[in-house]
Amino acid sequence: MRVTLETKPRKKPNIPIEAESIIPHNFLRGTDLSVYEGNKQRSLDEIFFITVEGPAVSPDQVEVILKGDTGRIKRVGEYMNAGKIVVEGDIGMHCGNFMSAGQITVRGNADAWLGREMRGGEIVCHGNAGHYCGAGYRGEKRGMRGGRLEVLGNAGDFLAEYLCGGEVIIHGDTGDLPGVEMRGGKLVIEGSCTRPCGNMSGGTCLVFGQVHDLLPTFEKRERTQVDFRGMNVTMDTYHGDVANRGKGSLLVRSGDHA
Amino acid sequence: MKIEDVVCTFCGCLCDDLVVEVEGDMVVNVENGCTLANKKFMGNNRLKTPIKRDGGNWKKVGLDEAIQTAAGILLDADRPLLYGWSGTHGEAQTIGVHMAELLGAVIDNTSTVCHGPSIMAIQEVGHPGCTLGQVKNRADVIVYWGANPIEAHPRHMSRYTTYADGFFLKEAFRERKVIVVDIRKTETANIADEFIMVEPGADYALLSALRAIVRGKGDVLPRTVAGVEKEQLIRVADICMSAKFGAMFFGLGLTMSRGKYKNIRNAIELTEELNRHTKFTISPMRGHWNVYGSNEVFTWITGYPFAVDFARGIAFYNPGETTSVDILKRGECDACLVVGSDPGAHFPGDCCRHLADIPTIQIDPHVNATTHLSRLQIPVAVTGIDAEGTAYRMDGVPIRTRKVIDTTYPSDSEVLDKIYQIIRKET
Amino acid sequence: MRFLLNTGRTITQGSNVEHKNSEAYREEASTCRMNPVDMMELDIEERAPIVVRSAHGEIVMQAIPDAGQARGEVFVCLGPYANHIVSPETHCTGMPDFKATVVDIEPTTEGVWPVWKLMESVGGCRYED
Amino acid sequence: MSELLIKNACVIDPLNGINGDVMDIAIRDGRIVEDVGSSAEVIDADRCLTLPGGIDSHTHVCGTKVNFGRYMSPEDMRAGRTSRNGSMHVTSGYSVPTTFGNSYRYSTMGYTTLLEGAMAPLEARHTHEEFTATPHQDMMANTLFDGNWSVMEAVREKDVKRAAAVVAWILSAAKGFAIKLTNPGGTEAWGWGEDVSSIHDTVPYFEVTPAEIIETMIRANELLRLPHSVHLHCNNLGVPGNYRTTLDTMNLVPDLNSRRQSLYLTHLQFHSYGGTTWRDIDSRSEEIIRVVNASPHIVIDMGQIMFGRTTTMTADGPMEFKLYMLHHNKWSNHDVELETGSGIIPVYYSKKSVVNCVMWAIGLELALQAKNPWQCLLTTDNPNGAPFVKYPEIIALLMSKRYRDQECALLDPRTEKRVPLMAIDRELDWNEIAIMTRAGQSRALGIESLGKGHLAPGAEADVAIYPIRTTEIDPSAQFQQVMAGFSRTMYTIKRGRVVARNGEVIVEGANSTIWVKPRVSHEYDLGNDPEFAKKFQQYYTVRMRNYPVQETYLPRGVCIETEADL
Repeated sequence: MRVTLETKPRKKPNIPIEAESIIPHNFLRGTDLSVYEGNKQRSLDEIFFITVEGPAVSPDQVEVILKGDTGRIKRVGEYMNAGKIVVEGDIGMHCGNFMSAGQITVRGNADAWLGREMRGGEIVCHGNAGHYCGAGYRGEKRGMRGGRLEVLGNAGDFLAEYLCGGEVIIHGDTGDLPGVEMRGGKLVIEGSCTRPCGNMSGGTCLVFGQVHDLLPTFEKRERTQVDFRGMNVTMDTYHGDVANRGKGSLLVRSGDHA
Repeated sequence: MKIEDVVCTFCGCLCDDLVVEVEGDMVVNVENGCTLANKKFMGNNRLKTPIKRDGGNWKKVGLDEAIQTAAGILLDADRPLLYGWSGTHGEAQTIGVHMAELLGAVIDNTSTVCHGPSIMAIQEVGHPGCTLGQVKNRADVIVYWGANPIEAHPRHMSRYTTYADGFFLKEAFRERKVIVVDIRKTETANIADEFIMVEPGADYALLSALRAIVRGKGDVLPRTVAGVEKEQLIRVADICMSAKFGAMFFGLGLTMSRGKYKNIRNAIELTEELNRHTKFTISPMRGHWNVYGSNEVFTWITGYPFAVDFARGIAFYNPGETTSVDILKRGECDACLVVGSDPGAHFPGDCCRHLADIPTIQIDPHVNATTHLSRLQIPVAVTGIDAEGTAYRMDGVPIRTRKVIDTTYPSDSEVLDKIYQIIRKET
Repeated sequence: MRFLLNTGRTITQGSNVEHKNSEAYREEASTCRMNPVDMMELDIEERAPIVVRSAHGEIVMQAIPDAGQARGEVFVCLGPYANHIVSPETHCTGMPDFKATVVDIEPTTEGVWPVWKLMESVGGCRYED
Repeated sequence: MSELLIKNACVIDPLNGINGDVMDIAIRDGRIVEDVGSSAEVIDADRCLTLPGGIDSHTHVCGTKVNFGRYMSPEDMRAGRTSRNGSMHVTSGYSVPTTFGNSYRYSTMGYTTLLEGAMAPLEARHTHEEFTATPHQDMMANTLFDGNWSVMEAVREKDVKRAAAVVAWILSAAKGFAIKLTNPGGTEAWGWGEDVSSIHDTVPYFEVTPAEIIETMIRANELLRLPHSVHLHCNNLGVPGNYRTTLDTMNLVPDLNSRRQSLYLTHLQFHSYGGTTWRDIDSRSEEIIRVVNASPHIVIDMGQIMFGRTTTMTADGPMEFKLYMLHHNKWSNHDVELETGSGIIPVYYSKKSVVNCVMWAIGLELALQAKNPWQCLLTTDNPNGAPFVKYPEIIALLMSKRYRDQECALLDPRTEKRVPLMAIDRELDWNEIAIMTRAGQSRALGIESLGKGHLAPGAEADVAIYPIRTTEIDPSAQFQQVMAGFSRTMYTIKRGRVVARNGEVIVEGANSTIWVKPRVSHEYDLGNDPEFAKKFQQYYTVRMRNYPVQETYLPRGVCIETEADL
């Protein structure tokens, strides 16, 4: 089954839409779903032109396609457990929160908290991701716990904060403090970043671009070789964060940082 | 007539030992207050009546009309923002939160551009703190980090820290060591025993370094950190660890600079580490006299100290998403009620632009920058002068402010309750 | 010349916070404290008008020397003048970079605007008391 | 005049010796009366279990540290959210819900009166503000004196009357209900990062011992003729081997009052540990309860823990720091000048932890081994042992050996050797549960005479009707029904008005705050004592005149005035 949701023009296009109902599973029972536009509850067809093609008996046979002005639509794919979502353009905050299985593709940019507290499944964002990509929720000790989150562009600040498990791969650059409070899992930054892994206590972070302002509380260990896109790359290894009894590993491409 | 033990409603120190002399409905003299208190009590700059925009002009309107207009604007909105609250008493804040519940609004207080990051840090690691008297009576080491009390909290040092004699410190000024960390040499820095001049945006690294030293891992550190010699850091760590009772106070130098709440988190974790060696506490230097009260009231009603979004009926909190600056930046809200604060002066210009675009209502005794952005302003009594109510000091101690003169202005609670009652009928 | 703009409280700003239309408030809130050497390099006299420009706009202030200020850094008390050019970006923390705006400063012959004019420039409407 | 008639109620009212009689209850203007007119509103209880409104004699629901528990825990807040619904406000939170959340959840469980376990006098105004936002229960506040400088000075001078005078002035100023001692002496030592480890350690500078503080305060309490006894959180909470401290403490207690106990020991589960470290901790509930059984002048509450996530919060600052060192999670601490301290940390009690399993067993053992249910009241020290919403589960565990066995099978297998629980067959009956959840509390708190905890004519019409027919179910086997029944009343009636029905709160509340004002002679009124005033101004950071809580904070205050022997 393919469900296409194309946005209708809105009178107040800046007001966010909260659309946690948009997950493949829910469309098995039709399209009679509701979302919030600001403080008003709306039926799905007030916001979207909806087309449904083909049948499905289980959620993994459902593909949801979002088109149009989707940059303000939040929580798409929240608690998703099967199937596919494809966003043709940009997507709003909290896309894929708590997702446990299935696949989300964002062809444009994703706003903040992409894949927050993700448990499993896969998210691929072709554009840039905002702040707190693959991060946790306020006050919660554990962030993303599983799955795979890949961003082909850049990511913002606080990337993979509280990462506990799974894998986050950023092809471009990131902002400040990627991997801050990281406890487990794997974070790969192919571009440059600032102050990686502050207060990390576990897990592994690899940076292939430049590191700016490396924190003083990382203990340098011996160099190591890793495979990066088929090349053998020499990496400086750091252990930390010693400010916090940390047992994490930060690997930075040799020679690229002062 | 002289009134004693008056509570000053300016900053988070909430000094309650002012002596205010009143003649008729005028305050003619203030004793014990700082410059800020004197100016506040002696001010005579009130907006006289409610005012309403009529195209490009302003006109005076009656209170009832103003209240009807305000309620109408809020009821029409799909994403109203209720902002401010730190400059009013707890009873008014309570009505504000209940109003937000009914409206499905976002309610936020000035923490958002002040100590919001401190709250976010506390939500990650907690807060080893104490009341100010505990510091006054016991602390032999005081740290001001990114804070400048001489300008922002003029009596903080004389009432609670550096100059305040306490039970276990009979000659405080001699017996206490003061450490100041800042990016510039402020007046406060001038009186410090140790002044650490940190590079802008490098507090986080410096705090991590101190934590490492306290943990016995100083050997990992390079010779200088953030422009500071390692020797000085070791010396400062040593002063802190050998304190009998240390008290750190931090200000906007940590909350507003790069890394934001992660700086505070690091400072709190340093404090926790120090507690393995001695007694150490940490406290934010809260700005508005009742900003902490707004956090308290919001919390017991909604569960969250600021930035609460009721759009979906339940309370949702996520700074960066439900905070005022972000909502204004993204042009989300379609009406705004401002109570007891001045976003026109204290928000980035681009946020002010959106406030001017939408119907903004202000409830405030004075003409301020936000007045020019508003469609409607309702003047009210000033809590602590012609209205009374509850306030929470920066350390959480609740104090009832006094009313020292009588005027005809309604209080914030009275105006808000009238708006609330209309909203209640309509929802 | 490039500077890092820092903002914070001052006692004069606090004293006039309920008199925002006043001359005293205008003067304090639009005063830019600079390292004297930086002022000399830019050939700025004490209290001379300067234009402070960021990626978010520009504003006219007056400069005064402050030896406590590091070179390359300037301080303006928090208020509508400094905020006029501060970015609303909060890094999703709710808090803008009030203490770290990159600005260019140069001398100017323009005058400092009153608060109402600043507010009019973002779409407001002046109220005179 | 409003009248209500509850027909066909299966009443258990231990204070009046009624045990399962089916009868009618008549209510007029908020009080139980002999009968009402024919126009009274009628509720058919349909032979369901009808009890006096529940009373929680030790819970943390309002005030500075509770609110800080909320403030620091957005992750807890999102665990239990409801939206505005009729007269119900929005609620958030699981282990530290918002005030309305607490109030509604207690109300739907049939609870109508709560004692806040700890209020620092300096911050009393905050507690009272939250009381008015907890609208469906009458509220009281234990007032903290454990580290009070004036009290310790009086103790040092061996001046019981002076200590009583301090209590009288502060209780009246704070609008508090009773004397609470939390780790007496320890909270002052914590001002220097230290603690006391036995009741005979001396407090730094003040040179008094916890034992002296406790004894003096028990005597001062009776001099003031307070309704409740001293309410004690013993030293060494949560420390392996602490049962000795607890036994030492119980041995101190004189029997001074014929109407009620002379000492209330709270959350005794946390104080009944044997062993020397967390590795060899075991249950000493038998030793503890033997002394309780032999000491009618002592009342305890369980402080049961239940498995799962919760938040611990107490005035016992040093204990929370120790817990923090163990868990290394979040830690908040808040010392209050001249008075007390407090700490908060989140915890997770796990069946995989043998320590937690032993703790769980101890709470139940205390209740099952206490001969007299009037001496052992049901609490979790909410939220320290567990959120109060777990009470129905605890009731079911106490009433069913089968349920206990089922749960014990899931525990860490090392538990069995360390606790006597598995060998205890006793199952409590409905009457005992009624005592442990209302009648016993009322008597222990000394609020029987206000009409609390019973249903005789003249009593406050606080009534809970549960969807349980005691004659038709066997709690030993049908413990699921017991749990479900106690989770949700059919009707909760507060002061003659139906406030909750089938799990939903249906009206805005209007509670009372009960506080105590001992009347003392001029000589012992510290308001007239220049020395007290001088020290106050020197060492507090609040002026003496701004310290007392104004009556405006108690819109429906009920003041118990006592005639002190001073």
